[in-house]
Amino acid sequence: MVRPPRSLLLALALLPLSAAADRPLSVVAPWEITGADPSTAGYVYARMRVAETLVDTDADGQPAPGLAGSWQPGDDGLTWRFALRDDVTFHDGSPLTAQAAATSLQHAQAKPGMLDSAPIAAIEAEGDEVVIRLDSPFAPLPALLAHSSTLVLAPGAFDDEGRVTKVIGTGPYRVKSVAPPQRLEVERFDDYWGEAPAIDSASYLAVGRGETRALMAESGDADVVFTLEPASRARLARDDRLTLHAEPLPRTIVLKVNAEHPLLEDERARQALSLAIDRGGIAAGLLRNPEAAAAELFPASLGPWHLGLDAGEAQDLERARELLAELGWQANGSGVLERNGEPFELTLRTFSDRPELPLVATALQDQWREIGVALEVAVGNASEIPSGHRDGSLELGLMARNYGLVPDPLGTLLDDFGTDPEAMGGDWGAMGWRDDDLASWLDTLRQEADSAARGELAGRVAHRLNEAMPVVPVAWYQQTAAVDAELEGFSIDPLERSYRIDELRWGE
Amino acid sequence: MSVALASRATPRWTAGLGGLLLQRLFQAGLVAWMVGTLTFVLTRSLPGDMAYRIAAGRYGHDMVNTSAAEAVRTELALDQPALGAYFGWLWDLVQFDLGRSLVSGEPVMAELWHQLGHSLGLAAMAVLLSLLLGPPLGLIAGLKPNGWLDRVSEVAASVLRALPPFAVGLLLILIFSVSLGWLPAAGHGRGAHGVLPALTLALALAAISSRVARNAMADVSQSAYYAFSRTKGLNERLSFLRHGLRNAAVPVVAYLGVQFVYLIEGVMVVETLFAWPGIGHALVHAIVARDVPMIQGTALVMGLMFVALNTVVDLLCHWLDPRRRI
Amino acid sequence: MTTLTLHATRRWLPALSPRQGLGAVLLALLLAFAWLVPWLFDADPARQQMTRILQLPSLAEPLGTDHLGRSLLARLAAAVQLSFGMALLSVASAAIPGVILGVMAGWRGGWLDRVLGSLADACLALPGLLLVLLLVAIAPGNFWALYVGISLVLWIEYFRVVRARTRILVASPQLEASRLLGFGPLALFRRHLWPELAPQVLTLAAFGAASAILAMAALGFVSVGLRPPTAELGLMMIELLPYYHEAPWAMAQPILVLFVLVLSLNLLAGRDPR
Amino acid sequence: MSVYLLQAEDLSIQGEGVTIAPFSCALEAGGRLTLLGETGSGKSLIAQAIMGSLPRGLVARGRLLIDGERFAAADGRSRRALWGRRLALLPQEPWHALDPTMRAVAQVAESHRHVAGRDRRAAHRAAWADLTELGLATAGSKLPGELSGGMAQRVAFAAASAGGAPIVIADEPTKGLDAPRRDAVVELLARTPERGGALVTITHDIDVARRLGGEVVILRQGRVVERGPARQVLTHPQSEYGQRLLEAEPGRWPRPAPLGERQAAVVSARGLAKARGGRELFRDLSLAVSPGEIVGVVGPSGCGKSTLGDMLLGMTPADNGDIHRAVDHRFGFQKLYQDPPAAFSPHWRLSRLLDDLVRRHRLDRAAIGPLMARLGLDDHLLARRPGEISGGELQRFAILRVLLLEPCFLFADEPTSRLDPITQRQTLELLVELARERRCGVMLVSHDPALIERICDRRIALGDGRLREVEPELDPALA
Repeated sequence: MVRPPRSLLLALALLPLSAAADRPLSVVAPWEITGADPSTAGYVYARMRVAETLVDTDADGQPAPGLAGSWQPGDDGLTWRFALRDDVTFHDGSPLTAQAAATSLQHAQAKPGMLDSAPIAAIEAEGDEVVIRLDSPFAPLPALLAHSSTLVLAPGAFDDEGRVTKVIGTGPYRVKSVAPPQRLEVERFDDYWGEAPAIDSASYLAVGRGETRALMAESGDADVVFTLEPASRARLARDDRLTLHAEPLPRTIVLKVNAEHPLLEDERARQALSLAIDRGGIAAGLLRNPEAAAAELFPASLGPWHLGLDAGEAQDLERARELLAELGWQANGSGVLERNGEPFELTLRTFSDRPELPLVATALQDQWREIGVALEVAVGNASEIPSGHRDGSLELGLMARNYGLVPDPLGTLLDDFGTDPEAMGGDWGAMGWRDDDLASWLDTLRQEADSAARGELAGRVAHRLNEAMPVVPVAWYQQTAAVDAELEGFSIDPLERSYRIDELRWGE
Repeated sequence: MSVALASRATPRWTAGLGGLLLQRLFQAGLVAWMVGTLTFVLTRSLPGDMAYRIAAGRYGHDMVNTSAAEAVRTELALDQPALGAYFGWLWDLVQFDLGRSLVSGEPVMAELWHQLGHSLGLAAMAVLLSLLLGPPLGLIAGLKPNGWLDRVSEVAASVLRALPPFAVGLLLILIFSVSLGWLPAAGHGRGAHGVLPALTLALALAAISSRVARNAMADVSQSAYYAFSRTKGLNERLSFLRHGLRNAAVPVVAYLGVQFVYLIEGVMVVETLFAWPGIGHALVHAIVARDVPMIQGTALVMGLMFVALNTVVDLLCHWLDPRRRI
Repeated sequence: MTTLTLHATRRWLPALSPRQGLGAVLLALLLAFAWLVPWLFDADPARQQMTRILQLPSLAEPLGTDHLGRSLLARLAAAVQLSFGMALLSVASAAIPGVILGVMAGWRGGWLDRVLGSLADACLALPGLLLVLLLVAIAPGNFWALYVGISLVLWIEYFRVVRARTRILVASPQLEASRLLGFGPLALFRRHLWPELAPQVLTLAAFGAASAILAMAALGFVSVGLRPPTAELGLMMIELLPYYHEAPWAMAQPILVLFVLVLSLNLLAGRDPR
Repeated sequence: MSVYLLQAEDLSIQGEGVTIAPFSCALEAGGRLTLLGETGSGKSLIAQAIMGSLPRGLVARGRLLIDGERFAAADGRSRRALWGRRLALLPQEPWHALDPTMRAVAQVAESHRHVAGRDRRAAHRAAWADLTELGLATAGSKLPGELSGGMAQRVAFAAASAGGAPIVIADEPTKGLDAPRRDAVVELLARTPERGGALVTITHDIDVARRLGGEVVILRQGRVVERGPARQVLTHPQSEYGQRLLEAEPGRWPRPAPLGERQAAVVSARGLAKARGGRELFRDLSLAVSPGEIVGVVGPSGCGKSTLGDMLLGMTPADNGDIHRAVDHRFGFQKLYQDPPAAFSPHWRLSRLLDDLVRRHRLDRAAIGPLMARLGLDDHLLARRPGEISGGELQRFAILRVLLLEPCFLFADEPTSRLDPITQRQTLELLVELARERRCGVMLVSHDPALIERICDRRIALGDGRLREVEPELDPALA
């Protein structure tokens, strides 16, 4: 593969820096590469800056121009026009045209992904613009186009059945080699439209165990390690060869409650369960991060959606016992509540892809035992929660819901609660619960463009969810990273969209 | 007085080989059928909705939802009747077509080749290391039964048997990569990456093989022929090499075949701990994600690999111990 | 000489050697620890104190607390009870069929020997790990199914050892003489076969028990078969693994208990009679 | 250089439960010394003391002079350099002393190569030459497992003497061999002194001592009872023990009381035939054993003596011919074994084994006491395990065990071939008396024709495929 002469001069010019530049960067994170298709492994290629989306996000997580320079909805809100940049080339040298972007998005829409939650009628290319026609107005559309399942790939990346055979994106790095499920190697793409990255090549390694990731950071095998176990964070902080970074994430550990279940249909029962949770103990003892205690669904980083409630007040065992007594529950001999012969017994489903979930479940088990609730914890596969929602067999589900999948939480909320009062709730949202006010507020938010009005509506939605507790918040997440002290310019993307490795450089 | 070379009463080591290989071939066929059927029946009776599980495997736990599950169900036609699917699979098996993985869409054989290659490399290095560590220590301990070395190696074997592989692995990482920095902690790529995982496996295997070697050597060193080899004039070294080693090697090599049972379990843990792209690690994900063709393919290949390894062990025993050829 | 030899073993097992005596004492101490602790300390293995996690062993908490502030003493005792029970089940479900089939194959020989032999070879080729993973998936959270699954592969070791020994003994004059004297198969097994097989079978049992518990730990390591809040030796090792740097003594306890178990069963098995 | 090849001065051995009184001897070139005594008399310990290979826990004292070089008996290690070169030991039971996984010729060649120092090809040729000379040309490339006792003995001898050691010590060279092979081994051993070497032989067989000649030393419980030239010691022994030892030779046993008239046979067979491994053992053999009668079967090893006995007991099927047994007695057909410890489970005390028998057949315990007294077994033996009592006592215990079931037929398969002469005589006399008293038919198998001739009522000789009814008055020359 002969390198074009222009980049040869460029390489010569950077010769003195090349010694530092060509030291490879090794990135380690827990998530495996399941394939080449953006719908299944798009997040790795986005984070390693191999492929990009039409819409990008700025420092505080709001939508910003990406491959699309600018966009605006039509006056009826049904047709959106995205004007593409004209100086972008794919890794295989072909230019980024509106037609290429449209075909890539059409492939993405055919597969399960973020575009399913928008009422998209058609995606076409007109001149140098991508035109998306909707069946009904949908304000957060640009936010959806920032999701990694909508990465724009070159036509050459797809085979005739629409399967992605080779990831040909537009990012600052190009795929050098990929060995699923663990290893991806990328190298600098010289004809990148944006600012050329300082580091020449980088590698991504998926390491499942937290202990191993921490040890790789300590032994210098990995330059950047993401998602550190709470236990090893304290140790790494003391290591002077590493700098530790932590950013709150819009991901919350929540309890999905089946509001049709005879024991849980009354709001007071749900409130009682929430009041019995020692959120401070879980955050400090298990997650080793006291601020992670979540009295409400949305963290501070989500602006208007955040109510600012104090986690300490959210715990009140006496109030919880009173509420349950009001509902007619008395303690039987073995300390478990009973009502006309039926014990207060529930099964909670969780999964171990995120190692802290079974721990939090065990903590809840003991804390609810204090108020007489017998909880059976079943650690299984993540898919058991949506399948339990569908066949109604789910009673309680402990999960980590990401309200920042796209820059605007509305996208996720529409999925989780819905706007049609008759069919509210979603796989990862409410179950068997309805609230006409909430449905109408969400519906107006869908069309409302003015930010002040959206802010006021967001506050009302947050308050109602906090009272009705269809989904009980427990703790917020933090993205942590241990970085080699010699690296400069590292920062954490609060929406976990990119590792920002193109902004890194080796210090002198 | 010319010495006519007497007719070979004890045939060269290749005698009786045909029968042994035929028997192993038959066993391979039996294993292939048993493994296939058993995994088929077991995977069919797994609880939980397969479509959801495969969707979770593909799209990650954030994105799995009912629409994804339905898409997977239609795509893979999961509602096929059981018997039809079984014979279909059997027919494919006969043509050595293991089908495609439901999660990654790659042909199973390609995935297995990549992962099996790594696991086999790791297992081979582990067995080699264990043979360097275990039997020599066991043989020396066996020369002087109930000596201090014998007691120490027995307690050490019990310790290594009680230590879980991940504890041993962590200890090795702490020593060799964090504090000494000689070896990379995890991952794969260069040869050096495989040393620590292989050593972790080797220690567990060496614990057992050293005790087997010790017992074998204890028998040999107290036998009449060992004493006679000394009294007829051979020095200690020659007696050990010509008579001690070979007779003690037979049970040790025979035990190798059984050791692979422990190896597979150890490989699963070590591959997860050291992020090694092997078959144990892939098998766990395949079962969790209900990737049936992958499960069947892995089980089949592991079974046949096992039969192959046992055949090699049998050949080695056949060569080492002439008594088997009569 | 230990005074703990049970009468039942007197009739079945020849007297214990000093080495076996030490093993029996160690085992008895471990079992006493497991069954006396809940009786002496009324600590509940599942009670958590979020404010007092990973405390060093102190007078109040003789073995310290784990990552959820639970008393390690109570959990370890409960774990030993549960794990011993299941290791015993796993070893028995491997040893009993293994020994019976081994004796039958060794004694009868001929076609039965060949059939059982090829069955054993085929079972050995089954990846044991896969069976256990599938069994765990079929009966999630059910420890008993898991332990029996583990023994599906282990029975072959007993089978092979017993068959080899039985073949030699059946051809020896001692059995022929006893048969002429009118002793039935059971008496022959009890007087001639079992004392010869016992040391080897018990050694395999010792390693079998350890490998059953370690298999549980291996499965827990890849987060399969977890069932909070039950305390099980193998799973305790996994729960305390992330805190190996912060509280190494916590993770060391289940491993130490397993080591004492392996060593005592090993000593109890006695020296090989050869 | 003194004329003696081997000299021992006040050689004594101490250790747990073993004391050997000081013993001296001197062997010049061509000299022969035979240590004669029963098991436990310490004769093999003296040989091991000379070699320097005493087991741990036993200490030798005194001095040794080998080829003019002086050694302290206690320091065994110093004599290791002489092994194979100056001192050769022919071990007991040579079929165990050969490496089971190495061919016979290789085990001889390695002595030539590593002890005698020849190069590989020369050693190989020398080994084949030795084997051919010993008549083992065909057995050279066989494994020890495929060799007979006699062949193994000769291979061991070739391996031991390949180093050219002038002094050869043979430890029980004839144990377990039948008469013809025993004579061949004696002749083989005699070569060393004839070629100017020295031979020390350890045996319990008086006949072997007589044939070897030279000096004979009789040992009992570690003390020398009598010593002198073979002709004088083995014909007119002075010591009382020497005489008892001589009396133990079958030729001098008193004849048992005559049988009297024969009653109905307990077991009879007609037209028996059996072949093994393609070779026919015997054809159309008929015999009958009546109560109290002792029928002797003699023949070379491997001629099917044991197979015939097993057929009469019904444990081995006959190729053709039929066997008729006294039907009324289910457990009446018993067997005595050649190696007593092998017939017992080594893990249990004898008292427990007896209890099992009594409980199994609901016998009355009163019968045991007198029978034990009759067999010369005292009660404290019951508290021991089979491995912890002597071979003679264990064989008598086996007789006790069998007689408790009042058998009508007993097949004794070389019951005393591993016992010492005196115990052998004592055991067989007891067996014959009890068989007569209890009207129990006995078939006695032995490879010692003299023994069979002396105590059996009728004799059967197997061997060349035909049954020969031998005349009652067997010619002693054949002994």
